[in-house]
Amino acid sequence: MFSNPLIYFVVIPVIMLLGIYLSRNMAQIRTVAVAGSLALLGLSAWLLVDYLGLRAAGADAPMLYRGDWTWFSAMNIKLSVGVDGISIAMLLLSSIILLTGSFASWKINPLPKEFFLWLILLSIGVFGFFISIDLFTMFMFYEVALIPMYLLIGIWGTGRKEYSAMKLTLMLMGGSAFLMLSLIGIYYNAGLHSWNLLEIAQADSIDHTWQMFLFPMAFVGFGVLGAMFPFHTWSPDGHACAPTAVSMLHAGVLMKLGGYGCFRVAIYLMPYAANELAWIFLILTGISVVYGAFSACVQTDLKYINAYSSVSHCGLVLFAILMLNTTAMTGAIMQMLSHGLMTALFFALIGMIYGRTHTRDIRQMGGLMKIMPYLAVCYMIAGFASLGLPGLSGFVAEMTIFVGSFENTHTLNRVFTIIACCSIVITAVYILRVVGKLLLGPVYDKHHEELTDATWWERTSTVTLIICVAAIGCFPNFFANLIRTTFSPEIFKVLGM
Amino acid sequence: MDYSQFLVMKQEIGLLVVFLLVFLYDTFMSKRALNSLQGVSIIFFGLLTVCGFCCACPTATETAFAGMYVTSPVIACIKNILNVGVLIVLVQSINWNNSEAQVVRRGEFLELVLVTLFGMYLMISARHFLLFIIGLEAASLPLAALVAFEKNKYESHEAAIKYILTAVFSSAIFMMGLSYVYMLCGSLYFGEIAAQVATQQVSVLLIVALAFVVAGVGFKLSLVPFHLWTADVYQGAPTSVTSYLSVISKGSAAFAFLVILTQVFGAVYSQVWEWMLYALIILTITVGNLFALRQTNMKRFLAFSSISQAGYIMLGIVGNNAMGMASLMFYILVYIFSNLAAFGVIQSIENATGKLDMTDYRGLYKSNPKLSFVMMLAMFSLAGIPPFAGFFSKFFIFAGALSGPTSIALYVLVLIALINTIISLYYYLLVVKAMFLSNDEPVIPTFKSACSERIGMWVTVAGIVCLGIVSCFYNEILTICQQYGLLGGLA
Amino acid sequence: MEIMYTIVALAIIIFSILTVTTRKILRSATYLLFTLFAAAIIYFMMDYEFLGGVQIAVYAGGIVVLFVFSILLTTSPGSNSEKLTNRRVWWGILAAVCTAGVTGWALLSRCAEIFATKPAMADYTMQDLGEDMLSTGHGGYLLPFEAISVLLLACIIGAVAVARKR
Amino acid sequence: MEPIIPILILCLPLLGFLVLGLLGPKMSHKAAGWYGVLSIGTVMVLAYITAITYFFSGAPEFILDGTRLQYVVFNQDWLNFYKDLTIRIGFLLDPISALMLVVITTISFCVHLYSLGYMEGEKGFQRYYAFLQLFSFSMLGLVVATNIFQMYIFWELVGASSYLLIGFYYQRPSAVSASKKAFIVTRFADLGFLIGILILSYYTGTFNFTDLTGSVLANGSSVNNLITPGVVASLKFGGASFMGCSLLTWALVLIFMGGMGKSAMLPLHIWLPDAMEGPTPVSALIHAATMVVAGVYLVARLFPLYLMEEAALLFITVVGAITAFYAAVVACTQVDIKRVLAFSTISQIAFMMVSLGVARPEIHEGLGYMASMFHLFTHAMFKALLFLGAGALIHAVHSNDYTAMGGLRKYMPITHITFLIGCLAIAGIPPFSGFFSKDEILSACYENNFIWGAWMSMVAGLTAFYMFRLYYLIFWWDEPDYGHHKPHDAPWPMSLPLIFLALVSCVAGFIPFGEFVTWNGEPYHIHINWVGVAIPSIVIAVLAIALATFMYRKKNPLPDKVAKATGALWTAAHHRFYWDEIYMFITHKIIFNLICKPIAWFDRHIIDGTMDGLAWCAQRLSITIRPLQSGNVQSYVYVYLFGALLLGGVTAAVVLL
Amino acid sequence: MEIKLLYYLVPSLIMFCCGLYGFLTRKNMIAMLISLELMLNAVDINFTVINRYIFPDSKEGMIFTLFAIAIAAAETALAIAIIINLYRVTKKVETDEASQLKG
Repeated sequence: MFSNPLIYFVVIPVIMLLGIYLSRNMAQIRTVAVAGSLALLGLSAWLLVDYLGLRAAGADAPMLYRGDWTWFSAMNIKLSVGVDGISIAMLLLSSIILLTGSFASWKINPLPKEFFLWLILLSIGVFGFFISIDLFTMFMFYEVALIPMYLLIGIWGTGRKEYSAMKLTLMLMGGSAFLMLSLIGIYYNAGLHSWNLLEIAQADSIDHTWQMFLFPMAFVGFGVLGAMFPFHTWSPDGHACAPTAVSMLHAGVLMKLGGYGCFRVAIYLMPYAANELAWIFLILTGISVVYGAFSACVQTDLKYINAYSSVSHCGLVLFAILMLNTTAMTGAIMQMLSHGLMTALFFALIGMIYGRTHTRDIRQMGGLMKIMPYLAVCYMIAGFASLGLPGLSGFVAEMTIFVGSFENTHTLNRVFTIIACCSIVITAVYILRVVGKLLLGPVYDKHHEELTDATWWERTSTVTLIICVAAIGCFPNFFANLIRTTFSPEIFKVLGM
Repeated sequence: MDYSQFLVMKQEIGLLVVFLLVFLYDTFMSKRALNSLQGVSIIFFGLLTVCGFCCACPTATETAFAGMYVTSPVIACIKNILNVGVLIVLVQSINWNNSEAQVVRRGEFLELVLVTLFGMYLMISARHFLLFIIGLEAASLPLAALVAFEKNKYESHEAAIKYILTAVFSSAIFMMGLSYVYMLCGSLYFGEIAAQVATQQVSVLLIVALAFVVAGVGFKLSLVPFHLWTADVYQGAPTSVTSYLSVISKGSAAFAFLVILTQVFGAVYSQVWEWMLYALIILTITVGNLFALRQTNMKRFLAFSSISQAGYIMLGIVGNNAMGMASLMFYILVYIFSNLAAFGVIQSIENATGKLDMTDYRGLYKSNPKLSFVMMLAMFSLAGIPPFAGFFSKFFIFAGALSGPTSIALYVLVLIALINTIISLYYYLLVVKAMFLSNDEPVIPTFKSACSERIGMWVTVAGIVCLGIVSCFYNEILTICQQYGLLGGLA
Repeated sequence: MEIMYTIVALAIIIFSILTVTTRKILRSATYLLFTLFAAAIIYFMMDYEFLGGVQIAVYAGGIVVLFVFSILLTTSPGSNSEKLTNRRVWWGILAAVCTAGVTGWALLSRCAEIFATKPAMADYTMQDLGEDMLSTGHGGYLLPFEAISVLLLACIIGAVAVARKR
Repeated sequence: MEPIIPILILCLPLLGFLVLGLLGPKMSHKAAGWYGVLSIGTVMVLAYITAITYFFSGAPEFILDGTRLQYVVFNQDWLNFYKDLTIRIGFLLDPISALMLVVITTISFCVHLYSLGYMEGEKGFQRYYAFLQLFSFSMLGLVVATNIFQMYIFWELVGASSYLLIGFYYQRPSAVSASKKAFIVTRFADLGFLIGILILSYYTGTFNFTDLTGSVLANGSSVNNLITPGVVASLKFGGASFMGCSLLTWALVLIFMGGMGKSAMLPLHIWLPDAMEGPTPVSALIHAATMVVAGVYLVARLFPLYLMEEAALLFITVVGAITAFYAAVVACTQVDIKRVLAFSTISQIAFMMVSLGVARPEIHEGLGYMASMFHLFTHAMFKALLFLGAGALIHAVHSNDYTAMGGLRKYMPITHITFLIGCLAIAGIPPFSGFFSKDEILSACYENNFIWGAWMSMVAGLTAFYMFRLYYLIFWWDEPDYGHHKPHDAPWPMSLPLIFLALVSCVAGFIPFGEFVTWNGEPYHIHINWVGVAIPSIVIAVLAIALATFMYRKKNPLPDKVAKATGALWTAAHHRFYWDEIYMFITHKIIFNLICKPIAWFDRHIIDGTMDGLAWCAQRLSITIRPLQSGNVQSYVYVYLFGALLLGGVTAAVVLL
Repeated sequence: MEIKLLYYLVPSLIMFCCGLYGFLTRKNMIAMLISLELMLNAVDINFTVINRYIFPDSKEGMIFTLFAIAIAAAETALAIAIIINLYRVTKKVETDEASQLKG
């Protein structure tokens, strides 16, 4: 079991949990957190290299590093792990954000120990989810990732934290309720006595009528986490109230679980229904894209702006997935990566700004560029990434999505593609609005002039993220190929593509 | 006159022996020796529990008294599960029993607990309604006395009155139903009734009789609408008794319910009681949740939570197969640990400070981090949050419910149950919120809970953490259920 | 036989109603006693003499006496309980009628059984009863017999524990 | 051709941006400035080498049988979508890209040099140079794009660097809002561009210009400047149409929309006047010479495609003609000298657009195309000259308004002379460069349709008028009180570019442009139609100048009288025909207040309200059923009993009835 | 007139319903218990007559009744003990009084 590298994505966090539990002071906690996340980052980087090597050497199984360990033998539930390019990309993303999140919560207060314990529990869920290919295990990790949010927001949050934490938890759990039913339904209706994704997908034995019933549930279940309209309202409140690292991890990684799940479970296992019912969700996600962007235009709280922006961007992820072709899906995964990184950057910066000015209302700030140029420049870069400036990650992802979406010739798809394209303008509007009000212009509050610029740990955190954002933006083909090679033909055989 | 048949009933006999030993010890030993009464009883009972797992466990389905009594690995398994629960309850109650007001009655407490457990054994093993009734009464009547144990508390008496009056009423209804079943089938042996039910046409009389029987057992299980006593009794009863009532009594009743419905009326499953069960489950879960939403007394809160949990337990019966049965048993097992963890904390706090209200729990994490941690685990497990055992039991109970022939109605039922988990999560989180999120100064001062209580909590926490992740428990249960099943059917 | 039946049936009905309607609780206990006697007579008519005997001994002799004692203990003798409100009465009647209705409807669905006439029965002596009680085979009740002893013991312990002063 | 020089052309500015951006704060102003100048200087030299190699080496890869070819120096895959749909980052050499390389690097170098003096001592000097380098990089990348998506990428980058440079004085709210406006308006236009690309690429299956426009690679197999039938078929999209126009038309018009945004065509022109909030050298570089002609360049790049859809070309012509006239009229009434120049720029670019729009090979062998490119070239030089001159003036008097100037010819002779040369060039007075290029444009217009010719001649007259109005108001008119610090000529880093550009403006007209740049690569011999076009237009220009002289040479009340006499027209023109107000109304009143706010409200109150409402319902329901738990055991039993009866009764009824 | 099974079942049902009525309406707990006895007795009668009329060969109904009587006795004893216990605390045996636990 421990010869499989993937298992260490869960083992390392568990060891981290133990280490933090035994830590006696802040320094030790930080050491454990940073060392652990570095180890995870190293592991995922190594995995990436090794994976590419294996693929180059001709390994053509849909998933590599497969491992199956029977868990509940009677139900044939296994701890099945395996990764393809998509999962590796996600693992990489998660470990980067965990690392930067640890830096971003360098001075977390109060209860630092508990904070990191919960944060790492959350990351166990995330990592576990991405390496699992057993529906049950996947779902379990999925839920593991959800619940620490409640405490993380509730204890360390700001504002209406209790309300938001509750709302977030309940809505996400509501989604997972649908999901659970759908997964059990898939298990029974596939008739394979197996929870293994690959086997179920290969057999494609779920009755079509049942697919039509189970697919919406699975999609909505994951879609809630992907902030699909109209189930997105947890996102603004939740993100606004969450502490920095949690916002980062949640928006950066957790929301990706939604998109990933929609793809891996809903569409992968029920292609027939996906084809038949895509239009419904296409409309919803298309609305998300524009709706989130428009909503962001009038918000005044930085985190709300970013949360609505996430609704828009994540909407684009789901939107692209529903286009059911390789290009759009590649774009979707790239958008996940891109949005994960840049939204984490955003939230990190917002947290840092908030830590200094103690307000997130853009009407009460201004001219920060003069006071804290480093943070302001980073914010601007994040903004540019968000509005899709070439050379940063947002652009390549969105373009791939648009080109891929346009590939789909249905009129409805075309119309919604064009509507979704409009989001690039609206995004520019709200991003520049914030940049203009917050960073540029004269200094609004004289008291702000004494504030300091970023500290070294804040710089570490932001620089890491910016480098990643730029790396994807400058060398997209590497990531696109990593993802695209993953779409083995069998995924699309039923879709006729 | 083959009296050796008694030997089949190893677990019952063992329990009676423990009961008698405790009884004799309590009656005849000196005052000083009585100080170790609880220790001795727990050791005895512990031995019995251990025996239940190794030597007293039947290896195949065995019947005695012409099929009036049956035991099988499955039945032994559920009994073992109950034993474990009772053991924890006993350990948790040590501190309370040593309190000044209670010390004179601790012998009775132990004896009544053991004897009610005996009743539950009979309920589970009975394959004849007379024996079943006796078991049912033995499991509920002494409990009424237990509920009334808190002498100097008015609530305790009121609770006992409510409990015994409804209990007797429900047994009257139950027996009324039974008399009609007897009229239809001419026998009280489960097997013979089942054979008759299978051959006869479904008649109104059967349905009404079945409804009465369901009501009678549903009362013990506190299914809505037969549940109204639950909250009052749980609130009024001493906490140890409440925890006993909420897990052991409920667990045994759930299994007995399963036995009656599947073994006796299995033939009219899809015609009659499947639909009854749907209605009851939806009502139970929903109403339990809705009431739990606004409770502030912790015991009352857990009472309503346990009502909705009963609804989930019922989902195991809906499957009407071995998978469902295994899920039900596993659910009971996990539920025992989760609920006992919660009650362990409540009890510990109650014994130390007398506080029971949720508002008193505000800021508990600051003064008693470990207690609040245990409480949180219990709440998460009850809510079905992984990686705690509750998640697994919930998942399996849903999987069990859907394991039968697929029908949309079943999916809708499960969906409603799932949506209800959100409401339940809400109120479980309220407790967590009070303990962790509140910025108020803690009401409850820092205190050190008694050793026994701590042991109890450790055991329950270990259960909450391990029962799910360590797969052998569920695997074992499911294997047994699939291999042996109950008497006939369900294999 | 018919006359006997008529009297008994009327007695059961009338005394039952009186039991639950009289405002003096002690009378209520008394009417209960009469009802129980009537039931005992039915048992005799069914040729279950032992059962009739038990009915009279346990119920009439034990339970009713218990009731009387407890009534005397908890209420001042001769005091009427206050008159029931109409709402309460009508709800009670509604519940009773509904129950009767549903059960009656159910009973009527089984015409074959309910219009059966009394068949002949083999003699059932005390010895048979004793053997049944101690037999372990089909139709033997050794196990319930033992079990109920435990139940009774438990109830004694419970009652003692409850009734104990402190 | 070795790719090393092209790569350096692209990389040096990028490197400059990174170095100045990251290490800038640690550098002294001088070091940063000179680094920038040297970097761009090197690039200029390299670009000249490249252009000269392309035009004059005569190598078979560049020219074959007298036809100039498109040559892809390198083409690196950047992002593959599907099949052949790949974004590549490459370097395409052909007449127009070589031309643009020269123009961009020259102007950029001038501006870099000029800024050494102009921006001296400014806070953020290093940042300024970093952004200039970024802009140069993006613009160079745009013009050498081998495929439409690469063009789009750099198109966006150019927009962003323009945003950064307009907002250079970020503490000034007007600069911030101007930069925002510029970005958002061009973004909106880019939306059209993007959708156009999507349509075009989906149906043709390629992004590559060489495939799209049918010209062939030098190392390709066939020498064929016409579009292959297969491509035509795929381009017509099998007759697919949308709202009465073929999809190709839609695609081309949408792509042109991107050009309209960048080139500030009506109605997307509103950002350009505001963009003058940026430092003046930036205006010279970006908003006069290079970025704003990207739209023209885009159309020129796809010209063979546009030729296939007359409707799209007509659309371009109409938009261009209207814009040219509109901008010229507005320019007559502006006070801010940079605004005048900005509207002049809009008008001149519109000239180029019209020229492209009227170009028809079958009528005049692509004269329009050539003229457009020629004008692009000359306009870049003299407009940069004018802007830099304006910068020198502003530098001297610290104001943008001509009201603060007057009589400056005495104080700033170099600026005066160079500015005058610029004015003569733009007015179309021979032998200055503007005359030649404008003459070609007018010829092309007349040859297409007399109406276009007459219309554009009128605009040319207006041009001469407003430019000399500006000239006189600055250098003659009445001298305001300059106080102790009399204005004086700028230091040499600023004067040098002025002189250089003035020289270029004088001689550029004599370049045999048609030999180098034509739509199909075959040389075109320029011949000036003196009688039909040149003489009349010179006459018109001279008349217009005379009128301007009459009105503005000396301070007199005539201009005010004219303004009063024309009343509403004057006011409207002065307010730029209220375009900004209309946009304000649409964006704020309609989009912001009628879309965004209601959506936000809807989200908070309806969507969120539903979720909260569900919770509220549960709570209400919970309170509603509370009486069930009355505490009275008899009421419990009622519920129990009725529950049991209903359970039995209803089940019986359902099962058996 | 032949005495049919129904003729016994109907009085027993009436007895049961009377007990029900009493249990639901009486305020005194002991009166409620008395009503409960009526219900239990009705069940006993049912068992007995059904046994005698339909299944005369088996003794199950009769023996069930026998046990039921014992159970009823135990129940009553315990219930009365608890009632008296309550009486000692509150000096009341009315159900309306004992309704403080609610909600």
